[in-house]
Amino acid sequence: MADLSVNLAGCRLANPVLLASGTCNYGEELAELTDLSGLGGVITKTITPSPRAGNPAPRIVETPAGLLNAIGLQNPGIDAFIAHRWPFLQKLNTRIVVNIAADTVEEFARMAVRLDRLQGIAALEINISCPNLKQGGMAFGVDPASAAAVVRAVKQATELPVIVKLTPNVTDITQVATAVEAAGADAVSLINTLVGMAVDVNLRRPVLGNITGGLSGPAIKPVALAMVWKVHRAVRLPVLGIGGIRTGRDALEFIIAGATAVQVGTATFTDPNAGIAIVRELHQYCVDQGISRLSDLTGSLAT
Amino acid sequence: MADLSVNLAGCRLANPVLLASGTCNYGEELAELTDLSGLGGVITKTITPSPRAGNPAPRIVETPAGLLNAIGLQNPGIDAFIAHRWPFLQKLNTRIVVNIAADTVEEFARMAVRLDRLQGIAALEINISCPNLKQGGMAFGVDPASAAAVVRAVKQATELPVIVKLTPNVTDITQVATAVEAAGADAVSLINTLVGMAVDVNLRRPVLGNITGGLSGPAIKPVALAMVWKVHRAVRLPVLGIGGIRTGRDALEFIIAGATAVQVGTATFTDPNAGIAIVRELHQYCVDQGISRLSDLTGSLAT
Amino acid sequence: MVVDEWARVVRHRSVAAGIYSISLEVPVIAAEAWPGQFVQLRLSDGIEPLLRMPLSIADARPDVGEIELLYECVGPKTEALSEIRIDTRLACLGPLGHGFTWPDSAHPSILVGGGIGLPPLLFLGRRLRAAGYAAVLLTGARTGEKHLPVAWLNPAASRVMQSTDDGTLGHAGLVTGLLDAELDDVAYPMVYSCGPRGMMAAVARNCRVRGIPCQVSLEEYMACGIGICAGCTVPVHRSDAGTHSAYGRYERVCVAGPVFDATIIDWDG
Amino acid sequence: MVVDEWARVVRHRSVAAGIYSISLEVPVIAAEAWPGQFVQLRLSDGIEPLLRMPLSIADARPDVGEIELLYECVGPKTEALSEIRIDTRLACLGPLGHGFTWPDSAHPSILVGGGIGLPPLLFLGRRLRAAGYAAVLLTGARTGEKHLPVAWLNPAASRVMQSTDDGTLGHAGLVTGLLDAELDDVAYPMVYSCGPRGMMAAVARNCRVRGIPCQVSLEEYMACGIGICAGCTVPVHRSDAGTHSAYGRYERVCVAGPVFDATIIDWDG
Ligand SMILES: Cc1cc2nc3c(=O)[nH]c(=O)nc-3n(C[C@H](O)[C@H](O)[C@H](O)COP(=O)(O)OP(=O)(O)OC[C@H]3O[C@@H](n4cnc5c(N)ncnc54)[C@H](O)[C@@H]3O)c2cc1C
Ligand SMILES: Cc1cc2nc3c(=O)[nH]c(=O)nc-3n(C[C@H](O)[C@H](O)[C@H](O)COP(=O)(O)OP(=O)(O)OC[C@H]3O[C@@H](n4cnc5c(N)ncnc54)[C@H](O)[C@@H]3O)c2cc1C
Ligand SMILES: Cc1cc2nc3c(=O)[nH]c(=O)nc-3n(C[C@H](O)[C@H](O)[C@H](O)COP(=O)(O)O)c2cc1C
Ligand SMILES: Cc1cc2nc3c(=O)[nH]c(=O)nc-3n(C[C@H](O)[C@H](O)[C@H](O)COP(=O)(O)O)c2cc1C
Ligand code: FES
Ligand code: FES
Repeated sequence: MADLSVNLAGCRLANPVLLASGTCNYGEELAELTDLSGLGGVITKTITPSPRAGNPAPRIVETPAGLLNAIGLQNPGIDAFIAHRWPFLQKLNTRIVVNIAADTVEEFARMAVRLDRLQGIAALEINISCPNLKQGGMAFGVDPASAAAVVRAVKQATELPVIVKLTPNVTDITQVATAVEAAGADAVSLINTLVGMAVDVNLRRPVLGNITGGLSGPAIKPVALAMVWKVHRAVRLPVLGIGGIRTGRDALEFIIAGATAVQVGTATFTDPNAGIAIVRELHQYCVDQGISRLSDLTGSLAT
Repeated sequence: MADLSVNLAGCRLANPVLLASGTCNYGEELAELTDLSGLGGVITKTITPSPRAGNPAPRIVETPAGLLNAIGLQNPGIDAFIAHRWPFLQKLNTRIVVNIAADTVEEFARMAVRLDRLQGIAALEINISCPNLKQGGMAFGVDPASAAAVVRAVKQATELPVIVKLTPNVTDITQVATAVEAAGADAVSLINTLVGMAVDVNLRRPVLGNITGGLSGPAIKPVALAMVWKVHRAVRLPVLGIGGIRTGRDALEFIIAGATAVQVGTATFTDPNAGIAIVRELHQYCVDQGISRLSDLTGSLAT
Repeated sequence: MVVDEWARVVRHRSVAAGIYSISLEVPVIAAEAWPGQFVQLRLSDGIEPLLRMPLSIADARPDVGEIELLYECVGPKTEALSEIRIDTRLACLGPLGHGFTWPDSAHPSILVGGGIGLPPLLFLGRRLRAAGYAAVLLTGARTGEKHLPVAWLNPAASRVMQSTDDGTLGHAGLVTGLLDAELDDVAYPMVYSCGPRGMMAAVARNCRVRGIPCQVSLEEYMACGIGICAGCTVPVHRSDAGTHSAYGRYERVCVAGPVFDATIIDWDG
Repeated sequence: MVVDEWARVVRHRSVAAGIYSISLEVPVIAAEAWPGQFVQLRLSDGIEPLLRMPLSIADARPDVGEIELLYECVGPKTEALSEIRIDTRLACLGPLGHGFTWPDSAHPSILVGGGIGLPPLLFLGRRLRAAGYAAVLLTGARTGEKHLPVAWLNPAASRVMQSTDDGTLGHAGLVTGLLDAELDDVAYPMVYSCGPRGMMAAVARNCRVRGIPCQVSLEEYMACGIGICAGCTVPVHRSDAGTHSAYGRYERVCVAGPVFDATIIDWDG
């Protein structure tokens, strides 16, 4: 029996595998299809101060080894989340991270204040990296100073650990990471999606209603790994690795490169059980390699 | 018969399909395997002022729908290029673009002066976007001012059309594109590779000798398309689209999004004849759709 | 109950030009399936294709533990499926979504299918007839060779009428023309439809004008098929998915549908 | 002449634990192939896998227009190949690279293969014997069940000696031990070797010490196989590829090799 547990900014997870924001909704649908309690945690679809309708269809299209999406943060807003989604999530026997986004620093803080009052949230994840919004969204995430301002405001508003979700659509992701570290972030998660596009050559139109979208899936794994490795060396914060993780070996690549935990996104769409299968494979790897504590592998890359 | 020819910064190409730098060496090997004269042009592997040995092995690894490489601009240097490679290239019945890189603005200019004297070069392509060098390389390409300085120096040194090859590893590629346009560039080509990495989970080591590499192939096509579309709208220069082009339909996506011509890279490794097959498919599309001049499609995306 | 069943391919054959029938041994899904529901087929363990493919259940036989799917080759996923051999195993998630409903009062029914929208209606027709109800089936296709053989249609309907856009088989013109004539003749209490969006919009409009309830089965590009990606939304006037629905103006086809009351859909949205 | 031939799979069978023999009908390549050369097999028209796979030619029979390849399943590409059926067609680019050379004076030869490095040596041994020369074949494997059956080895050698790391078959220990003993006994004028890098380095060292010429067939991860990507380089002391070689300290295995004079290689680089 290997110990898969990890300590994420003071919060203990049974194992390092979480479901990524926007790829498990608010847990209800998946609860019938997989054992959520076997996961390290579940991260909610981003919630915003007010309900959002999201973008017009088509919102998704498959690309080589990838998925382009432009959902546009469709969500019920924080009021409906607290009233209707949280009661279900609260009862789940796994860690719940609530992912939030807002258009202004003040709104971020106000959301944090309200969530701070709920019983049982493990951490907040600050989404300053959504590529599918006309304003807000990624704008905070590409600028170290704005990113830091959001983090400072949220940290003042809550006692909860704060994870900052970073965008890969920047020249130097370590600059944003070090800025949010200085501003008090407890962890960083990366990557959100890469800006991408697909064209319908028969109609000569963008495939997506939103023209551009965010690229996820195995296609982006190498990009995500390079960024996780760089950020791990640039900050002392725990890093949550995200991007194209489909198997235990994918997760191990991230852990060895410096991730304390990983998030599984697109893979769940193909296999609702992907997260659980990854936990199982991580365990098997530890057994095979005689590793007693998986967390010892974090950042073990020999260069 | 549809007209596939394009005008690239005053230089007429028989069709819009070129072989990308670093993926056809200096033409000799492929000349025996495919009909180079059926292409719009061939772009040489980057040459530098002095010979470069390149990076230690392993230099390449396949990733999901992608290829990570860290060749490190291995090349014979400009002297050997002119003495031993150019005579062969000069005799080819297709447009030859010479791709150059250097560590300083002055060296870029000196190379341009020397190449300006050769008879028959169609254009220079300025590589300020190689992700696999410790210094130089991408450093110029991520900073609009440095990129512009290189372009100004090269433009003063040569009469040849100057194509600037941009890196996708930036927050806003249109800033670099507009800066090089203002500095006198005749065209921009994009994208070079995305920084990426792969980890060998058994050895717990990076797969590549250089640790990180550049990601190419179908995996990056959506990212490249989004950037081509944005740059096409931001500048008046012709855009050469690059990234994961494998089929005529891929090429059409780029052309419709705003590319005047396209470059085929990784696809040639799997099929030495890929470029020629793409030319054929473009022609067929024009016939099927009743398009008499392919160049009318450039930027025809309905949004 | 939704399960990810390890399906065995039992039969697989071409039934019309570019259209195939595949039968899968999936006892749990076969027992649970309801007309209008669909499955998500996994065509690869790898990355090509990355996503599953949604296909409507065209028939379910709990007695032998089989379902039938009918599909048209239109791109990489359907082409890949067409090459799968008998006895191959593939993961099949289902039954998914909400299907058709038929109140006791709503008979006889009329079923209007366009192109490859037919499969869910075939399943519906079989179940209606098994329950002792009459069902008229109108089907339209671009051309004669795209029409399923009548052997596939007859079990699903007491009467079948076919149309083709090019007049090569049956009524020359759109299937909506056939429907209009039928509705003029008979006072159908319910219309069921599946097909291209434009066709369903026309059917919905016609029904609204005449005051006839209409159920449509929608298709949208799907990633998950289980409600977690919010990728498959359609614009709606109001949501029937309950007060907790987060989906405001946009409703998820995979869980709120694929079958909707046609008046809910914002056809111009 | 290198061609991209549309190969037909003629035979395909397991020959040892996880090791397969596949025979391809490729008349042009079969006629041109030389021991030490390889082919690049295209396993998919799509993206999985994206690159071709290099495999050494284990035998070529111009009379029937066939080549044989021997491969071990070690990952996605070799697994995918192992599932390919008889009569399947796949693109096969070859023959590629520079093979072994055997001066008239360099006989008898000794061939030293480790693991799945054996295939090019089998082809070499057959051609040497066909030319009337004696060839001794030493082969090493981790364990007995990884050894090819003698039916595959005999045509390639006048004498065969096998070793296993675990002692389950033949000499217990490394094949380099067998070689050492042989070289002590017989004054071989030339050694040929292919196998894991560490083994070849040991063979090369031994030969250098004894002053015996040695040719090695190297493997490096390859993208193109035709010299255009510069991905497959090895560190060399000097280049034999002519004065125009751009490759300084690093030489491309696919075009300058895969067979090299062992003294050229910088084994510590
Ligand atoms: C609930 C549901 C039930 C369906 N039932 C059937 C059925 O019974 N028989 C059948 O032949 N097809 C059915 N489809 C459509 C089928 O899923 C698509 O034809 C298939 O996914 C196309 O994949 P492809 O790779 O072959 O083609 P692609 O190249 O992906 O697409 C070809 C065309 O189909 C459209 N398309 C692609 N994927 C989808 C999708 N998931 N949903 C809707 N349209 C799509 C594309 O926009 C394009 O116009 C159904 C779709 C849904 C959502
Ligand atoms: C010139 C040449 C001739 C070869 N001849 C044979 C042969 O006759 N029989 C045989 O079984 N194998 C041969 N190989 C090796 C064979 O190409 C690899 O085993 C195969 O590509 C592995 O692919 P995979 O996806 O199955 O495994 P992967 O998961 O890609 O790799 C498994 C292991 O093989 C290594 N590897 C992967 N690709 C290559 C490659 N292109 N070259 C070298 N090592 C690689 C990896 O580093 C890893 O350690 C040859 C390689 C070269 C370069
Ligand atoms: C359909 C879809 C919706 C997403 N929605 C959100 C979201 O609401 N908030 C967020 O922070 N990230 C969102 N993401 C990004 C993922 O959480 C994740 O960062 C990204 O998909 C990369 O991981 P993957 O390759 O494993 O999918 C979404 C991704 C997808 C594919
Ligand atoms: C092995 C390899 C070597 C490359 N070398 C160069 C180079 O020397 N100079 C350059 O400008 N780009 C180089 N590139 C980048 C390509 O020209 C191209 O921009 C990139 O690969 C994306 O296109 P693709 O997806 O079609 O390969 C190289 C790419 C690969 C894969
Ligand atoms: S397909 Fe994912 S929510 Fe409907
Ligand atoms: S594999 Fe491309 S140069 Fe050798």
